[in-house]
Amino acid sequence: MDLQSCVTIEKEWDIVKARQLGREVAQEAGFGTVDQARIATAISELARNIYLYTNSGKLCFEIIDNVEQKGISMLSIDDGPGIEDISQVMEDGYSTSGGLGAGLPGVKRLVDQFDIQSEKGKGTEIRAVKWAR
Amino acid sequence: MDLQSCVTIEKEWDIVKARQLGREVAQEAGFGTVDQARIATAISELARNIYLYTNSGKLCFEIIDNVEQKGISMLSIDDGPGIEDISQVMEDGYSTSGGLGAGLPGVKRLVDQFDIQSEKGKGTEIRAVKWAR
Amino acid sequence: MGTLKPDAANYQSLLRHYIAKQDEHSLYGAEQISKHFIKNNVPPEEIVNLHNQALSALYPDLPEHIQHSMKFLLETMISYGIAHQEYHTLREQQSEIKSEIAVAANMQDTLLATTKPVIDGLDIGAVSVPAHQMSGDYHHFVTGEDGSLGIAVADVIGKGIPAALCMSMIKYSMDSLPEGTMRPQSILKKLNRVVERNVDASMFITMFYAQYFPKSGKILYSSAGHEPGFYYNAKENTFEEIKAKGLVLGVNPDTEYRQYERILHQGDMVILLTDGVTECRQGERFIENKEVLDVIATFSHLEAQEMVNKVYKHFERLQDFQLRDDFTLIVLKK
Amino acid sequence: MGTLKPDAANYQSLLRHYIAKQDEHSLYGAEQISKHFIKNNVPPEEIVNLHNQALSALYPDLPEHIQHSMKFLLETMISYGIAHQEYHTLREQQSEIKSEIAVAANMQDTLLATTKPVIDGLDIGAVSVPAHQMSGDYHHFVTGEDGSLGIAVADVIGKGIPAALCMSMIKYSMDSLPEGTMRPQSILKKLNRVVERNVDASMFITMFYAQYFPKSGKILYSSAGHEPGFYYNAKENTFEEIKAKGLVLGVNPDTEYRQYERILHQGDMVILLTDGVTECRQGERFIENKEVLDVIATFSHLEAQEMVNKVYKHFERLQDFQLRDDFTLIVLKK
Ligand SMILES: [Mn+2]
Ligand SMILES: [Mn+2]
Ligand SMILES: [Mn+2]
Ligand SMILES: [Mn+2]
Repeated sequence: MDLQSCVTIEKEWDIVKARQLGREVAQEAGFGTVDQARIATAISELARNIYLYTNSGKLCFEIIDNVEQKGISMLSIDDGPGIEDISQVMEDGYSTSGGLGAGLPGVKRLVDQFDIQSEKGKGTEIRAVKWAR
Repeated sequence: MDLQSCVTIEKEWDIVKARQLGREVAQEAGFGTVDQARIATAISELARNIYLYTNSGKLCFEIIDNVEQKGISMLSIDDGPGIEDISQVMEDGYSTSGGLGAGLPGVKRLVDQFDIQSEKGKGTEIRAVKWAR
Repeated sequence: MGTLKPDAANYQSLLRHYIAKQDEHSLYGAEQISKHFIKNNVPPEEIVNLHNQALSALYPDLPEHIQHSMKFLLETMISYGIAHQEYHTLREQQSEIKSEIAVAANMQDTLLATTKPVIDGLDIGAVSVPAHQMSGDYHHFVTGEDGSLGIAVADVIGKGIPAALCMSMIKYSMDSLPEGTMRPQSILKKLNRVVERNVDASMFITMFYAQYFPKSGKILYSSAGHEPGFYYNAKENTFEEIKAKGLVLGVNPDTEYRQYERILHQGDMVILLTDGVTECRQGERFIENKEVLDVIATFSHLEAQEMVNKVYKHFERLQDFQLRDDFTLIVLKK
Repeated sequence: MGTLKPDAANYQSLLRHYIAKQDEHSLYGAEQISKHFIKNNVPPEEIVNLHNQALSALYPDLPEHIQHSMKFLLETMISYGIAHQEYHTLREQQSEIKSEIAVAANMQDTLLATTKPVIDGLDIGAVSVPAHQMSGDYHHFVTGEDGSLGIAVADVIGKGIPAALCMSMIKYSMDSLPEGTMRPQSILKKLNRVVERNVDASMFITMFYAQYFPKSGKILYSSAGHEPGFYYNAKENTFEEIKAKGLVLGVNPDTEYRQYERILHQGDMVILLTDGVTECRQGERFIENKEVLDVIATFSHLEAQEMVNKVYKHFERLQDFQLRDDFTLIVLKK
């Protein structure tokens, strides 16, 4: 396990900081240009959710280096209102940001593993993993 | 009205010829690069239908020059088996070529006007018009 | 995406060719490649990436600013890539749901199947066509133990799946009634309670129930807010509306229904229908009742079944082959 | 697409900035632009075109081969553009059909609503969640005049709209049964006939019916090919499968059902479910019965309702929040 790096998300500018850090970690983990861009887009989406819907939260990145494969883990933790109906949020077309083709289903499409835990009133924790090919 | 130019479609190479002629006419009518590419793609689709499903047919192009607007008319005429259920063929996802995002609904999306007439056993006539912006 | 490697070589050679000749053939090749990619679920950012790689291979001294610009373009494509993947998912879901509805429509056909009884001295014709795949119209024939013929015609407010679901309720409730021994007013009263109990207030059902006694030629009927049918008086060669008052099903559990009666004479006709017939629209215009009767009269010399078929075909064409509402028409000719 | 002009200026300035600095902020801007374009239904070829124009504006002496290459790239994007427009159409259609199904699902909720009865000395928990919007699972509580509690759990083969349509039949048939005075085996026998008559042979329904007598603690039950539930023996702290044989509903009109009985003691539990619980899949792997019981055991100290909620949440997460089948779980704790 490598060291873990985090960015606290408070203002919109922090989204850019998180993207930058995530991209650096991704580069270090050996991802190519396209996947770096995908990772940055996933990070945008996660960070934007924290920025828009919670008081505070952070994004943490980590290189995963197994014997078989190398990848990046993105962890999003917030103490926001939580998601009541996770299935609904994960449905295509149901995007809290009201935009098209984005939201958490978009993040899920960009990565290889996606796990979300949320408790009402306590916050949400999302872990997304992408493997370098 | 300008003169009308036609390409008879018999072999796959004729698809390229039709694209070329159509693109020239489109350029003359004042279409930009993107619309020229769209017109070429529409022509591919129409020509391919003739090539795949009929014995013979042709594509004819014409510049339309009204007082208000200028555009291109693409006319596809064949003496093939005809289309029995036009509503079905015009449905998204029902593509005779089995591919994605193509077929006649794709042509319709690429142009501004689209009209189709077909009689079983007698053939099909499709007229597509695109206006230069 | 394991197919990308040979495609990369293909892309590069087509691109080189195009840059050298600027020919249509290479552009046709570009189109074919992209269709092939779409078929294989390759998102658009992969094309841009392929392009960048091909450029770098063809021009090892590609200026840095061009390289940077292409990285920027790539970044804009990622969201399109997500949308493109969603597009594939949507296509799959769409075809799933279409076949799901087809299965349900099939079930409904089985469910609502009713046999036109053969009755001496009465010629019966019936046609019922849904506007969408599933119907919110219902009609049913009941042969009573007392030799009477019951005819139910109903219309659920709305169309499509919700209406169909509601319709199945009428079917099962009718099934649980004692075989043809109840009178129209009691049947409506009973169904009204079922509907009131099971369906929320925004949904309601109109229904016409008639019971015909072949021996006496008497017909009893009651209506729950249903579109009035017509009575044809053969002797006077006139049509007249069958007026019957009654609240729609499902509003008030205590509704009582009035029952009317009439005697049919030789050559008389009873025409029952849903508003899909009388509210046919031609373009933006609703047709008039008189027009409906004119059309019916035109075909009234035919056998009852042929007659309703012809009337249906007339209105189907009038509406450009796209019914706006479920269409049900029943004719009884004595 | 009238909004493209200011976007073009925006794109060009962002691109220039990025080429100069290669900063993350510009790339974030690229992403925002592209999301904005997608929202406004701008197809991807327009982005490539915008890019080409920006490049030409920034570098008036852009080499010809680069210009040609970009025209080639543009050509590949047209088919993606068609797919992208189809994507927008699909989204609209999808949302239309979803709202139609939502209305139907709402009706179904009203229809299948059942009240968990309050019974002294019995703690009841029930959760039923459809995989899609409409459910093909059914459960119902019946309080009999003799003080007994009837519990019906059923599963229509398949999911979605057809299953829901079929489900409503069970509901109406149950409604027409005399209030809670019939025994499990007679209820299944009666329902079997209704199903057999109304649904074609390819469709069938499994059902478990239990009747509990609070005074004696006795429970009677019969099964029509339904997924077996579990019995928890408090004294020995063991789970055991509730075995009950019986043909699924709708196959043979003359089927007779066996009836079983058992006495519940203090602390015992009865767990009824549909195969949506036991056939949960994690990825490609079906979970084992033992795992289901482990999860149930983990939460068995809780109140019955909280217990079933927690078990559901566990399996919802295990299945990545996308149920593959309707999920119904009922727990009775004495
Ligand atoms: Mn209706
Ligand atoms: Mn109607
Ligand atoms: Mn089922
Ligand atoms: Mn099931």
